[in-house]
Amino acid sequence: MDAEGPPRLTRELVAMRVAQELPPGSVVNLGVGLPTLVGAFMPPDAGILLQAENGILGYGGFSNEAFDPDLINAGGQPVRLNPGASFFDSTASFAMVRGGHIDVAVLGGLQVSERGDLANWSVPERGGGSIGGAMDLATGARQLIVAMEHTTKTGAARIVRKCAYPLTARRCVDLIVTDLAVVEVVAAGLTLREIAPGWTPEAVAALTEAPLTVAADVREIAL
Amino acid sequence: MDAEGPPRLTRELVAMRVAQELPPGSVVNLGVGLPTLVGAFMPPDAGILLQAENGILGYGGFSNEAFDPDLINAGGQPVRLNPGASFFDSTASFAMVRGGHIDVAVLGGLQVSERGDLANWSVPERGGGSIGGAMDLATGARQLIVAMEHTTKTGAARIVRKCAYPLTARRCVDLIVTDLAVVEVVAAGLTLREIAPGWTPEAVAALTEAPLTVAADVREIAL
Amino acid sequence: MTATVYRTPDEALDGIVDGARVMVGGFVSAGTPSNLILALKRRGTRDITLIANNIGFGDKLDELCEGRQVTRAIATFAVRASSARESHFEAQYRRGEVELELVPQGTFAERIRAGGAGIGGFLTRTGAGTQVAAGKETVTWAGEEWLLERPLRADVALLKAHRADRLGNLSYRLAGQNFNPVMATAADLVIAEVEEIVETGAIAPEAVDTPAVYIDRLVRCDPLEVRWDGR
Amino acid sequence: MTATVYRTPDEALDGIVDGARVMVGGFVSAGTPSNLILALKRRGTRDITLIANNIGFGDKLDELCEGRQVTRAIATFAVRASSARESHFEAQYRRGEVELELVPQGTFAERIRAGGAGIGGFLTRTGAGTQVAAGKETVTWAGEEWLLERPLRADVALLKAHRADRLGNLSYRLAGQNFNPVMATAADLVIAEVEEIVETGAIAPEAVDTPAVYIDRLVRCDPLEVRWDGR
Repeated sequence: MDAEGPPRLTRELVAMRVAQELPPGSVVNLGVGLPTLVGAFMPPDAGILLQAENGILGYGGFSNEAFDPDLINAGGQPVRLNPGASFFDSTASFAMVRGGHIDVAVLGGLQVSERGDLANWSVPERGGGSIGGAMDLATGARQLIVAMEHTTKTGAARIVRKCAYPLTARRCVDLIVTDLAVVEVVAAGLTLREIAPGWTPEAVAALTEAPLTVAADVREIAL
Repeated sequence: MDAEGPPRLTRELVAMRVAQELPPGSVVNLGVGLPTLVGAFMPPDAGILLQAENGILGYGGFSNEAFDPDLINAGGQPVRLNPGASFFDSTASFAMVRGGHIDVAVLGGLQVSERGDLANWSVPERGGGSIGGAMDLATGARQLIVAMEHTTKTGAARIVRKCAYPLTARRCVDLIVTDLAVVEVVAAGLTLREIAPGWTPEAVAALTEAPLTVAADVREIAL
Repeated sequence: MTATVYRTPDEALDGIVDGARVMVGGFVSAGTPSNLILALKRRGTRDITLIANNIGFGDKLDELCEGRQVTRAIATFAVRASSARESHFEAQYRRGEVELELVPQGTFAERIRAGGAGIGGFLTRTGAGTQVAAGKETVTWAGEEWLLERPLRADVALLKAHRADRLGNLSYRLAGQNFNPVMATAADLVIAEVEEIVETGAIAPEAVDTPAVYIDRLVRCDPLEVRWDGR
Repeated sequence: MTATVYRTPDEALDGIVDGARVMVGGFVSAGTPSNLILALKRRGTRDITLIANNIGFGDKLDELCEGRQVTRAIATFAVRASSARESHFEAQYRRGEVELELVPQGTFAERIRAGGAGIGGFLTRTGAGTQVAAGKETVTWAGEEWLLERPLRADVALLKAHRADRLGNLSYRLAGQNFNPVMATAADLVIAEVEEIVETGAIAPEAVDTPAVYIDRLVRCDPLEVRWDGR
């Protein structure tokens, strides 16, 4: 239990919750960092195809075999292939991304605004950050889930009225899954759908800068 | 000998003359009709790679084997493959054409203007014509040779001041090889470089609407 | 989503409605989905906008025109300069009964790619200063004149590949690719006719030409003999 | 023109001059021409504009920066958000000693494709409303905002493939393609490092990923062990 309330979900539990969102048979791209963990929690027979923007469709979990430099995901990690996998070059990969052929992208986040803007690539005061495939994925995926911690290490809200950090894309986020809550982005703003065990909607709202509408059927995150 | 002068070159001889223009190791696209004949006259060891815009690099002569519907050139004719051939789709093929990776294209012509405009796809009074790959080839190839008859069946000049037929591309033609002459398109206009055996520069000029500058070293077409 | 395998080309066309925009892969005889084209003829779908490289040059598409199923075509070659022997399409075109948008072949391929790849338009020098430029935005850049060409998509794409696995991965043989891989990306419903359907995983990952994500329906058919006689 | 086979990566770089724009293929450890990169380091070429997906993430490109050979970079990831352990490139970037144009990865790939394919620009929604849009023409079409992105070319491209034939056809293995095939189309001089050179014709025509027309020089090298530790 931290200073601010009951225990928060671990990164693995956030990843498990995200995995529940992936429809059977869907084509999914998992960003680097926390989203990568989602791959470990996908239902085995759901026929979900993982796309890596460096040019793989249909990779599986991480490989424990001898490292093959030519068989990595977009985070540089060695991966296995599932039956039916295919390889292609970067132009074909981003044609797939940009053209709306990825059903769900899961990206990490620094900030999400009340209208679904995402900032996830740069912290200006640290003088850096890189874009990689994030802007194309945020723009091109049919559904975008952001998986992130609800607050910064210093306790500042990451779900904000307006992103202070440089944007990845505007109005792109559909669902936010944090270590405290599941928040849906709808036309009217943000709806609080689920909360971590032991937390109240009020306690979550207190750590959220953007206004949250509490869903009538708000419930505890179930895994 | 026709009504207007000594015999003209046959289509095969025009094709032979065009073949002389192809540098060793060059990548060449041959259009439908007369240009297709050029393939039969290429020096065997020059390492010329023929590109067919339907997606082949490195095809050889026509095939006499059983017809394979999947192994045709852009004119629909069955072809053989040379060692080192490759296949690709139409987007890759026209990336090659448009991107300047074809050294020489040989196209048929209806009219060529004194500044090198080409009209080769439509005869409006016949109510038809199709573009196919001609506009991309005329625009994208590094060098464009037009192989055509010097005059129409009714004796009208095909090398004109200004094309009356719909254009394929502007200022695209580098060399015109006809059954009467070899004409180079230069910044100043048209230069008559070679003439068919038995013809005089004056006789060729009389069948040419656009002004011709006779090269100082004008000579007979040698095959 | 795993591709659905249909028993017959007729069943594979389920749901195609009058007025549909239909892309058809193939280049003359190569990679042409003749079984699906003939099924579309049997289906009797009308008011079709046909998007295909060629119509009536060794393909079966002219048979659709014979039954007046095609109202509008977007193609790169469909009408001969000489009218010695007219196709049904040509005859209807010359009588003004069918609309034709002739597109340079590279622009045709690239517009379909744009439609499938989330590209809102592209600049090409091809067609500048010709009839093709009519009505299009022209820009000067880097000392050259460029046409702004727009993406092309369809409701349905009919494709031909050599092999498919059950997931929907396709591989083509020889020059059978042409417009098939790009059309696979640019239609809401993508139906492929193949000579063989193998188990998922039986096509090596490096040999997959069209990834399974693009394919909705598969049907196994013996290829029909198709050949253009050059006229 | 048949590709020329060189004995060493150092000889294969003959003619590259200071100030060159150099594209380098590869994605982290996959398909990265490490032997050619180290040869470029030994060569001491300076004032390089480096066009590569990543710099300092399991590649050898940071070694070029160590020797201050790179003046300007166009990349998709080159600077970490956190600076726990800086690459030479990052340190120089933060000190303002090297210029960086960060490009979204799909836009990066597509700009290079445009450079090789004779496309004068294209419209993408990627980057609209972000820092990436700064200084770019923005157009509204089909109810969306699009950026006009321009082609990207280089003087030299350094590539890595698995096999080549003597003519210059290339084939890649696994996820080794990434930016190599497209960079092959967009530079004036294209040099490929390969693990094996076989006789012309030994790569099946369907297995050729990069047709020989794009390749000028080949050199056979054992691949260097390269791995990103994730930091």
